[in-house]
Amino acid sequence: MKKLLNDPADVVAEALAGMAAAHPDRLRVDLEHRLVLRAGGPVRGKVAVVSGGGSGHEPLHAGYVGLGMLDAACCGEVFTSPVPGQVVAATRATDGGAGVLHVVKNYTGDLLNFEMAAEIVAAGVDGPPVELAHVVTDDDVAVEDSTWTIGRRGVGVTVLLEKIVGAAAEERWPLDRCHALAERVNRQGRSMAMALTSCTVPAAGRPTFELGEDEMELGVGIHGEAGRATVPVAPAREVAASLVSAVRSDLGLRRGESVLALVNGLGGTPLLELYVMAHEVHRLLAGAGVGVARSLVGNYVTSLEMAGCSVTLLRADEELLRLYDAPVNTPGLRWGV
Amino acid sequence: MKKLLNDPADVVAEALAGMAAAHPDRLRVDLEHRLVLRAGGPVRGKVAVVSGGGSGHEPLHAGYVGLGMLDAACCGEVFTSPVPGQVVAATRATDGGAGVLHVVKNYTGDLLNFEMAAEIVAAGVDGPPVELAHVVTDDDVAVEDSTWTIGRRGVGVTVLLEKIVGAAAEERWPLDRCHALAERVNRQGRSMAMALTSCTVPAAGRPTFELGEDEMELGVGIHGEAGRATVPVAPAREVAASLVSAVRSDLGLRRGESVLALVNGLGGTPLLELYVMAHEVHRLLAGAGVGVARSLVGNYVTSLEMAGCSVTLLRADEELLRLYDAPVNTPGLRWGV
Amino acid sequence: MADLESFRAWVADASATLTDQAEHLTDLDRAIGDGDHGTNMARGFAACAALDPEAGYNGIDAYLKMVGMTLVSTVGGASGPLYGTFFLRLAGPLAAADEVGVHQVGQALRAGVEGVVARGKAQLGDKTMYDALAPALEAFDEASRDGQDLASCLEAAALAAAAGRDATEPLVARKGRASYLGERSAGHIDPGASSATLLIEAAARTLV
Amino acid sequence: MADLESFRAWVADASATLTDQAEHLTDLDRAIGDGDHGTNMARGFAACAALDPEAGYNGIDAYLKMVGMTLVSTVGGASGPLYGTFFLRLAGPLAAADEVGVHQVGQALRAGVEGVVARGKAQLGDKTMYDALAPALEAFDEASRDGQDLASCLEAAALAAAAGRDATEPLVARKGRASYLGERSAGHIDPGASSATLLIEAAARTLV
Ligand SMILES: Nc1ncnc2c1ncn2[C@@H]1O[C@H](COP(=O)(O)OP(=O)(O)O)[C@@H](O)[C@H]1O
Ligand SMILES: Nc1ncnc2c1ncn2[C@@H]1O[C@H](COP(=O)(O)OP(=O)(O)O)[C@@H](O)[C@H]1O
Ligand SMILES: [Mg+2]
Ligand SMILES: [Mg+2]
Ligand SMILES: [Mg+2]
Ligand SMILES: [Mg+2]
Repeated sequence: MKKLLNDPADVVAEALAGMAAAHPDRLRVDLEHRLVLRAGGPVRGKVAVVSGGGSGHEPLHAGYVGLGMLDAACCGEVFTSPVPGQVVAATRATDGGAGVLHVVKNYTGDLLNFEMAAEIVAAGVDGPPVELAHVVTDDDVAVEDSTWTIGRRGVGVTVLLEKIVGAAAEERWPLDRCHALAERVNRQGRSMAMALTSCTVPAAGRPTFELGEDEMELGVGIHGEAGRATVPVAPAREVAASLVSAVRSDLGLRRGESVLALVNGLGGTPLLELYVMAHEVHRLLAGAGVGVARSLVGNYVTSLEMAGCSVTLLRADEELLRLYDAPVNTPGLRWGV
Repeated sequence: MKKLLNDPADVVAEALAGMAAAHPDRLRVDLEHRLVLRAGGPVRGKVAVVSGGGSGHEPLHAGYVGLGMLDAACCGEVFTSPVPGQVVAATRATDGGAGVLHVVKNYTGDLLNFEMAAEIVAAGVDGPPVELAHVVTDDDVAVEDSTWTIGRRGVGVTVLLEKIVGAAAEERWPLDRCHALAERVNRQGRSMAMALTSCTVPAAGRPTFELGEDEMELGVGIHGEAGRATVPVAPAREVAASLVSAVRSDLGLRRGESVLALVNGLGGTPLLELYVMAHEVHRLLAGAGVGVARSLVGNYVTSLEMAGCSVTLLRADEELLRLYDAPVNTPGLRWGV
Repeated sequence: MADLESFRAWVADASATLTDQAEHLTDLDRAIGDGDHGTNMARGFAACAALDPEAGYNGIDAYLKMVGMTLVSTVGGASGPLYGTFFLRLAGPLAAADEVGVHQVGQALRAGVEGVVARGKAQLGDKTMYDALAPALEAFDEASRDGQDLASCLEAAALAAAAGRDATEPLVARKGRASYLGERSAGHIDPGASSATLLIEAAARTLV
Repeated sequence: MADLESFRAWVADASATLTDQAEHLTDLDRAIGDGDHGTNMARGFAACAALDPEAGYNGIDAYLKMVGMTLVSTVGGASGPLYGTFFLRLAGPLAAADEVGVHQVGQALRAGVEGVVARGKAQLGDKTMYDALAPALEAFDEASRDGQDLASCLEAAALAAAAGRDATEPLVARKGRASYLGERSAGHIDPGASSATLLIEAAARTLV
């Protein structure tokens, strides 16, 4: 394992210290609880949007803290969900009196830890009551959906949701409306990913999974969870066709509809290749009569240094586009300010 | 070689098509000449800032076209400089009557091709005369400087220069002042890089250089040119110390001065690790009594999927900071709009 | 009869065992999860084993609550809240006791396992830690009804847990990260069922 | 005497040879450069070989200018402008001639090589294509002064180019990308000196 770090056990703490040093104007880092917070403290009267999860997916979530997006991110160990104490601390540190929305990706660990945190806050032992709501993102169509299982993983839609709901919170939407909007964004979006290589968790020291020199993993998860199938490497146009058709059909996209499209790198794929993929994705959507209202190309939800990409499509409408276009000022996403 | 592309010969053209599709509001792509241009066409009365070079360093340069930065980028084959025809076309397409500044990284190929382009434009055979100037960036301290050789490579300072001079041009500084400013930025900045892995040029199909499992390359170039030395892999704090001390001493930074610091990923290193490096870089500078006025952490000048990073320090002053802070709206760098 | 010292010995034994088996558990998790179960468990139990014996928890129940809270705040992932809840709930039936026997340990175990179900909603055959814990509880109860002593009951529980763990191998996961794999999760032993077995085995060695 | 057909044969031969040797040249460039010299040269000369023979260039000089322009616009990198300039300058001394002999070819070669120097500022021993071109020109001139015919002069030039190429191996580069390597550039043959030798060798086979 070759990585730019010191002791693998310290990687998250040191990266957070680096974020604090690099963005002192915008971010405040609580190293004890491993939280990234807005520099300004809680915003009175605004719903606070709090997310978190395992580290290693940067810029998700810590890089999305700031005006127009998150109020705090709880950073777990690499690929390990944060613990309830972190979520409780984030919730208390960001509440501006209008309640807190937890954005949780659908992994058992994240669900249970956020749930315990919510119980602790609700119990009110450590502070005044806080109005809470939570949304669970589960947009990964690589996983079969079923009421018998935990269901689908939360991936790329999480970024778009944090952006859009963050904007609504900035407009002082009340908690129930923010919550309903978040549920709607999650319902309207789907994703699928593929990997050319594995990644290596620093503490583990070796690759999470094995792939042959001519193989790729279709439907991979952002922690290196195996996907739908290991298949031979294919040209970008075929890879794009697999991803787009899986997402499009699951979403039931029809001719004449339009989407926000996210062509996302998993960390180790050059931007040059992501734009080749973007070209194919746009071509395929045009061919299907689906318009692309907004487009993001780059590393937004990563899996350490994994090579590969994901495609997220979010059915667009006027409200979502307006909120998406609203100002945002975070290290990972910025416009309008 | 596992990559997300179709025919390796088409990778640049297809990536440019992807950029056009992804950023139709801001960019226009001339596929014939492989140029990325601002959507709005030439800006009357403004000096046009034109850059370019081999592809594979994205977001440099194509991702820096837009308000407040470049007017056009000329995109060569992967790691191969553009040809004069491209530079001529870009120059003619962006001239708004106030002249054109060419930003060239110090590689023989780039120098010669931009020079021939300048001769062609000066000859005026294909159009009216255009006032031209050029700046050559040569900030890589890994290479020994000498009047007997071509000198140092242009790397990270190029991004900061394009940002700062782009802002001056936006303020309608005349060509000679833009040019002098560009020379000054180049003089005030230095960089050094290291790599944990090689990268693979699509057309070549195999890694540019070899590194053992326990080796890293100190002073590597952005095309995988070998550096100062191949050395054993070291912890982030030692890597940072090597890079910072080389840059700092070459720049002659003294206690009490302050810098713009760029901790740049070469493409394959996760953001988590870049922030660990940023932590070390800030710590080292603080220890040396050097302030960090502005900080950038991320993939800004890449070398395809190479794992590794570079550190660029630019001696700060009021004028540079003001121009750096001015609005910029490009796919790769955006604030203030 | 088990006293506070026994429970502390249990946690110490569990910590040593989990550290020892961390790599094995992580390998199991790498096959059908994300390769952190061993690291997570070893980190959490090391923190529990390091709890200051003088730190003011008077009685078994207070100690177990402290262990539960420590697991919740150090393990992370799915197993942190699940094992945390397990230990928090264990405490209930043991309130205010200085020494506990078969009957109380049986009640505590039931409360703990029910806590895991309440938290994780797993059913038998979902390929989770519950597939080791449920048969362990059943075997304990049966041995207890047969009038066996605490050591024998826990030994029976440990054997049943191991059998339950082994029986997870052919299963298709329906809960936890392994469920994303669908059919491809079959053919691997569940890491949580393995760590649960290690915990019960440690109890059989120490809660006597 | 060489006519337009001879020059076209030269370019065709060069294109075939460079395509054939592309991998070798790229390997040389990978050692002390960026691993694209073979690809660059093969791409550029293939474009020249594909120039439409009917495309209105009347005469050798027009043809060579066309080749030069094509190289400039298709090769890229350092070698594009250098070889482009070489061919553009070759054309000068051959203006308006239908057939050219030793004397004119010698003048053209000198103009071409001077163009490379004017463009690239290389000196002898900098470890560049000039280290093959300069001795080639010298050998040509000497053979020409000795009264040898065009074929013999070009053969002498080719031998000298090859010797110049081989002599680049121990040199420390002072120009081009290899110069970044400093001392580490020694021990490798310069890719541009190799491609220059291939070009002169192709001329010796065709310009007769
Ligand atoms: N809903 C659940 N109920 C009970 N146990 C579960 C549940 N989900 C997961 N587990 C257990 O957790 C184990 C994985 O733990 P761990 O690897 O530490 O967490 P994560 O999956 O978050 O990385 C699984 O092997 C399984 O036994
Ligand atoms: N200043 C120069 N003068 C003459 N030849 C040069 C000069 N700089 C580089 N070269 C030649 O160019 C060759 C490299 O060409 P190529 O690989 O195509 O370009 P690049 O270095 O831009 O990738 C070198 O081997 C050298 O012979
Ligand atoms: Mg985990
Ligand atoms: Mg090159
Ligand atoms: Mg796990
Ligand atoms: Mg080269």
